[in-house]
Amino acid sequence: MTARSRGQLIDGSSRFCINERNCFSGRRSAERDRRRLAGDGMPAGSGEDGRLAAVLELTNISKHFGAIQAVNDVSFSLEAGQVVGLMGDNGAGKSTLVKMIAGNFRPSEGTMRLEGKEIVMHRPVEARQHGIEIVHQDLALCNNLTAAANVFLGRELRRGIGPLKVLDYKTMYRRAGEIFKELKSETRPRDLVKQMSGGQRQAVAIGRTMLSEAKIVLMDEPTAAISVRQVAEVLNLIRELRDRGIAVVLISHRMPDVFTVADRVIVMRRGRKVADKSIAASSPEEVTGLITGAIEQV
Amino acid sequence: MTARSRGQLIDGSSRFCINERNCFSGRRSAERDRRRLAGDGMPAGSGEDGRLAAVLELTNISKHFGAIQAVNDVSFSLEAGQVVGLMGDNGAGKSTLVKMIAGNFRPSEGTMRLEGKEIVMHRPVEARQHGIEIVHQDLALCNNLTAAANVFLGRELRRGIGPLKVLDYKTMYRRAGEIFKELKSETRPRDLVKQMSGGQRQAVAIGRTMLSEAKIVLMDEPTAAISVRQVAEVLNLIRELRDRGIAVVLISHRMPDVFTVADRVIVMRRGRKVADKSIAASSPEEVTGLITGAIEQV
Amino acid sequence: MAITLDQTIEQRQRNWLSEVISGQTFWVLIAVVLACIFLSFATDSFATAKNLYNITRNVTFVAIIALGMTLVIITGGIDLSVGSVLCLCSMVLAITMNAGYSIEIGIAAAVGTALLVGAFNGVLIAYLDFPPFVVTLGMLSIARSLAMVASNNTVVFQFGPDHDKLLALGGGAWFFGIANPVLYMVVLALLTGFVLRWTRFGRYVFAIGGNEHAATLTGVPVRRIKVAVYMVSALSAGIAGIVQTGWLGAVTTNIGAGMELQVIAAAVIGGANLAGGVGTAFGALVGAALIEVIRNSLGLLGINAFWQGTFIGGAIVLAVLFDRIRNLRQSE
Amino acid sequence: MAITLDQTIEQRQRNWLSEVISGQTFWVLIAVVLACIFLSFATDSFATAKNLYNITRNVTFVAIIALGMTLVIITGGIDLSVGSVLCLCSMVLAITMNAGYSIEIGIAAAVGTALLVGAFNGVLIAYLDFPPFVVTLGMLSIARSLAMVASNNTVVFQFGPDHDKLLALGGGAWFFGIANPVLYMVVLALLTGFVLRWTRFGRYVFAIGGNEHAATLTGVPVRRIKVAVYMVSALSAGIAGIVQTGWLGAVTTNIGAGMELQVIAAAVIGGANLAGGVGTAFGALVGAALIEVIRNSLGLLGINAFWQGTFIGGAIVLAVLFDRIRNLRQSE
Amino acid sequence: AKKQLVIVVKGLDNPFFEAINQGCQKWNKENASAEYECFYTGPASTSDEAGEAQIVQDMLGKADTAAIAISPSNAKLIAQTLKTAKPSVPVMTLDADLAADDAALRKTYLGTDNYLMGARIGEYIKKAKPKGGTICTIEGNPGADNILRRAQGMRDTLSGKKGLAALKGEGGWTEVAGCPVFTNDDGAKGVQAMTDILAANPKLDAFGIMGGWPLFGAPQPYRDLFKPMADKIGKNEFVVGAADTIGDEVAIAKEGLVTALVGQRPFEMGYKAPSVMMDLIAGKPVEDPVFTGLDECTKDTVDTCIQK
Ligand SMILES: Nc1ncnc2c1ncn2[C@@H]1O[C@H](COP(=O)(O)OP(=O)(O)OP(=O)(O)O)[C@@H](O)[C@H]1O
Ligand SMILES: Nc1ncnc2c1ncn2[C@@H]1O[C@H](COP(=O)(O)OP(=O)(O)OP(=O)(O)O)[C@@H](O)[C@H]1O
Ligand SMILES: [Mg+2]
Ligand SMILES: [Mg+2]
Repeated sequence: MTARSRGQLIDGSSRFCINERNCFSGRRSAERDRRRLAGDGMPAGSGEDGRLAAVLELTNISKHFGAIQAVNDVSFSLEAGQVVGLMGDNGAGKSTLVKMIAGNFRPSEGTMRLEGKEIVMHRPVEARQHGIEIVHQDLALCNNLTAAANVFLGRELRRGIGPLKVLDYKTMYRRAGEIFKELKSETRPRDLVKQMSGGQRQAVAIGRTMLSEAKIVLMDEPTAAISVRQVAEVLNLIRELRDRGIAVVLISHRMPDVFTVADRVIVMRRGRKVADKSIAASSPEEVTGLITGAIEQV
Repeated sequence: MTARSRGQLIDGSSRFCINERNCFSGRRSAERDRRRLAGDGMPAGSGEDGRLAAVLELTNISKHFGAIQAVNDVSFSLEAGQVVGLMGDNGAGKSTLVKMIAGNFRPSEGTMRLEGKEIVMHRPVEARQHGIEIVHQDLALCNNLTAAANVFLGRELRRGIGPLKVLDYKTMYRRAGEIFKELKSETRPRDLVKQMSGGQRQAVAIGRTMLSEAKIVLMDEPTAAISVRQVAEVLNLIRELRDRGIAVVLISHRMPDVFTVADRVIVMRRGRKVADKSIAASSPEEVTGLITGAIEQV
Repeated sequence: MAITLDQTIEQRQRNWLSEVISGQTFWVLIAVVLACIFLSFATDSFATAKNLYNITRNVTFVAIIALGMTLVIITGGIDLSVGSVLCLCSMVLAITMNAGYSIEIGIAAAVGTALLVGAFNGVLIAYLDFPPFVVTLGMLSIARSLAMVASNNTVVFQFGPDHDKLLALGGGAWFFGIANPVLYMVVLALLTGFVLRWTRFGRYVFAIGGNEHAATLTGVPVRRIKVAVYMVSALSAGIAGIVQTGWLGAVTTNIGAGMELQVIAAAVIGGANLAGGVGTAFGALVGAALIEVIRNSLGLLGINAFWQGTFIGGAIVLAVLFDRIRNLRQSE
Repeated sequence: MAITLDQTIEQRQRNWLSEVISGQTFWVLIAVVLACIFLSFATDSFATAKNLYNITRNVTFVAIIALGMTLVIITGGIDLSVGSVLCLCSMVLAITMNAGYSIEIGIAAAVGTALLVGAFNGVLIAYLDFPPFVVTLGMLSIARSLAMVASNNTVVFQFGPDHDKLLALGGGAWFFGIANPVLYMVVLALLTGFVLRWTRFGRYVFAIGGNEHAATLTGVPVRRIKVAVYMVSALSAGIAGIVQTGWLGAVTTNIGAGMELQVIAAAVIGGANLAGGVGTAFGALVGAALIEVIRNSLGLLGINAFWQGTFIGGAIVLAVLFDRIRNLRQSE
Repeated sequence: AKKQLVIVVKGLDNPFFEAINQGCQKWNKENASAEYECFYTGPASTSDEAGEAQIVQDMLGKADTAAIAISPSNAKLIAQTLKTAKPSVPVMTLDADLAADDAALRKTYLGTDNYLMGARIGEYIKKAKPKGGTICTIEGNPGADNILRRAQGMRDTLSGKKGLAALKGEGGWTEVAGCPVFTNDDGAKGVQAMTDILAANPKLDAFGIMGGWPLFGAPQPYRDLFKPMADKIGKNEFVVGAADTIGDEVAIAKEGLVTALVGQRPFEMGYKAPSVMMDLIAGKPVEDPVFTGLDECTKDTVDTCIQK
């Protein structure tokens, strides 16, 4: 199955709305997920053939907030099955850039193309419908809900027949537990997120991306607060995503992480892209120089 | 000047309240800070002579939240001029432990001794009055205030004579700017914290500890979201604190940071202390083993 | 190792009982029960079938609206217009029936009015990002004014051909001698409780109150849910209006005046948090019950009219005190 | 490199002007000004000295209380008791002076009462962690009830030896023909604005509203500040009560009824955010002015009495619409 | 535009004032060609006393206003407003009057004699139970002067003494604990309170209802409450004397669920007021006060008691 057809699965799922009164946009993903749980999902690693197609192309993207130019004329493309490390100083505009890709902000200027077609997104949920998943730097958690509820937020599992569907607590708890186990994180699905430690919260946010088959996964400092052990798991997860033909953007301040897992590194400085090269052709020293400005541009 | 007499400066500053109607607790520190700004503060590096005194002693400290035993029978002591790395898996109880030292939670069991005297703290401000500073993992920022206002929160600088004192915006902006410059962080003192990037927020939180002369500085993952360049600055800052005779606790998931700057490492697992040894006698591999449980205890 | 990770993940922080005991609702319920026990001993007339019948019936109007209000409060909003909407819907029902239409048409008109008002509130709040306080305060004025216009500010007390049906609907007791309004209240409360706990809609309501931004980011249709919530709130006011009209047998343009504060108080006393994210259907009932028991006891105990306000206010504060003291103990 | 870091640090995101234009207060002010211009042309009687004198004077009572309320709202709280506190303080003043005491003693008694009530609210809210809505709703009942007890529910209209002094205080115009209450309002607004912007107290008020937990952690005396804020709120109600008594010349147990919603509306329309952390003294005045101009215009334009509520409600919503449309444009 | 004869009432939320408005509109219809028109206004809520004063000011400041009739909810406050405004147009009071020592501020009073109204209710109660008994007074808004006057009229009649604030056996009548009840003009609340009082005092002998809210605002619960007692009311073993003849009240009297109703004539007030104001403008002598009559209904007279 190519990235393309997977995309269609996501976009063209209106048939799931038949016989339903509330056909919320988030539902489709939930349906999809249920199917995956039920075992009839798409096989892993199916994306090999789409490996080199440009999934996303950004052209001359800029974003300013009042007088602040957060992102300035950035262009690059993402390819299926490739991990891109996005690095840069604090305030360089990394989060702003990925938030635009995730439909959170609209670019002040520039265009985005998803699989060749220009897209303009008005709401974050549209990005999700396009198959773009993001782990936000601020995690975007509802403190008053349980860990499991947060993982499944926007694509709850339900059971029941016809229009009367109720939340399937049991399966959600079980599935969330499995996800946390996969991440080797000691996070209790039934606990409120409010009382969780920093790393547990992060595990919940990462868990979300593991529910669906995305085309693009954006990870904004997913390893910031998590321990050595889970960092390895997250890096494994990223590799697995890549092997399934998904394009991954990893924002991180940790040089070793990026150099372990990324195929390519993009460096930003003060809103501009100052480097975009293959990991093999770069080195931590060079990247550090680019970040700090010791090296101007490559 | 020893750590002891510095403590007295903090505790015994009731004279600053004369001629003042509102003698808020936070004011004392502000006074102290003003004096420091004015150049008559205590000289840096004065703590050499206090280097080996146990500033803080924890005995059999436990904390549970309902059925969750977050910290379980932990004892250790902090010595002036020593950097202790505190490591452990997510949810191991690190934050809970330092929050107890910072007066944020009260221990369920156990005692704390500050310079030999048992202390029981009811509010965070008491810890500050005892000379304990903390950078919280969740940063504890007011989103609706500027960066400078957040740095000086609780110890605002004021000018004016007698009871009529107004906020000294200018000095606070200037001083906050200096602090950010010292941290090499591109953070604008006049901007609202709400709109700041993750690393900028962290810089603000760290900036707070640089205002006052503490006896103990607790840093809960201060480097989680900040870039390579600033990490070095924070580590430098920690070294500088140590050289001034201040005891520092550094919580971090970054092995290199801890091994660069700490003198001693304490490892926690599931609420218990499983190791407490000098850095020189340990190794990253051993610590990783302790964190994950591959090594049971040392 | 694997076993311990499994164990941790299966662990629950609090069991069912400690969950219940830690809630404000529980402690207010205790306060209500204690008050009832006290009144049963202190007066002869409290624990009589008739008085209990009256109390349970009186509680329903505030309670029904408090159910809708609870949803609004959980999303972090507020709806000040409920009292006026109750008045407007009652008036629409009364006028329609007075004009000779059947009770079905009258109820449909009233419900339609409620939904329209709720949709108006909701759209302004959700899509134009108005502060809920401002919009619903505006609607508080507007709805009552429209009720005056519609009725020419007269008392309507004749409801056309289905007059008796309407009175039976609100004033009867079809089931084991329980007043009809009480039945409606119980059914609506169960429905609300079910929706909050078991449906995706309910989950989204809590998510919006917990972190609206996060809800938007994760694809919750925040705006549609908010509109729905204000429509539910107005609908609950409309239903209360219909039932109350049947009970009272007359509609004036000042019914429901000042009710908004009572309703919000019921929800908040029952444990809903105006900051959003917290609240239960059961809590709304308990809060409303507390207010009614206090009111009832003033008459039974013969409290001096001037002092009555002090007792009501004091009791409201006292009811929450239970919960506060427990909290304070715990945090020590 | 060093220069650029310096530059960044010196940069300001928005200048003074864009700051002002981006605020709701500014747009509501525009709405008020437009309304005034329209009324000057549409009616003969709006732009007369007498009408303007009346309008400015009428606005003061709500505005003065809205100043105190703004502080409460900035901390993320709410004070529903202001109307009743106004009544209680007026009554205490009236009774004291009626009993033959001087105006100074009367005012001292009224102010003392206000501070006591505010401290009661504040202590429950800050130290026992009560929901502000519940406490102040309780006080709404209690304060009015105490006013009834104190006055035996009679009208007090004789203020003893200093009767004329009191009337001059509230009803006179000592300064360029501006009504005295307006002067008090301006002075109090300047004072509030100064406190919010330039004192540590003001800074703490904002900090508590922004993140109460963070404020506690950084050593802000959150509880004491909260108590102070509720005392200020009650005090502002007390001051308004004293001035209003001087203007009205009579006190009944009815005055100030329902005022709480008007006051909160004024603050919120003026840009205060009920979620906390945002609000200005000037905004409170602008909000109060808007409400008064609408009220005044209805009579002058001869709007049908039944429709007046619709106009008032509609205008409240419209006033905020300006700001919303700008916001919506911007976020596109 | 026509010159306006303004009527300012206590609040729009009361059907009683609406009857005044009807009278005012009828006058307008009948005098469509007159140089004046009747203009009716008031604050949204009866309890908004300061709001009424502000409206009075607005009206006095308006050029179109030729005369004004005010129904003051707070007499002293309106008196003070008039003192400071120094109106140039004639001012009269309607439905409720200013205090005696402020009488000079208005030209005349048109309306019910509220004291007399209460006294009439008292007489019906006294006639039904000459030996006295226990009674509970139901009042409206705690600050409403006209209601307080009615209550005074009733107490004075029952006790035979002047100015008692509460009856403690004078004339044989005792007010039970918890009374008077203030219902804030809320019908449902009124009936609920009456239910409670009756439950707490099963031996109660009489209710004196000073405003008709419980009857016309909540007729059905009122019926439910008193139907079981209809017999006793018929035999004068239990007495209910109530004010007003609005809405369903007369029907309730017909059913024998109230001993007597004493009603005002608000329509007549609204209809007469414009003429009186025109007389004042013209400088013609006008009586002070002009009382509108009372309609008194018992079970036997319901078909004829309302003045048409
Ligand atoms: N909503 C906003 N309004 C105004 N300015 C903003 C907003 N969001 C971000 N900025 C500013 O834009 C710049 C880029 O921020 P961004 O969050 O993209 O940085 P970043 O590269 O993610 O940094 P970090 O590594 O610290 O997370 C910063 O100067 C920040 O202050
Ligand atoms: N207020 C609280 N109520 C209930 N449980 C809590 C509370 N705070 C922390 N916990 C629980 O206590 C345990 C320890 O949490 P703590 O925050 O101390 O972990 P940590 O070592 O700091 O982890 P991290 O590295 O992820 O920050 C966790 O299981 C957490 O869920
Ligand atoms: Mg970022
Ligand atoms: Mg932690």
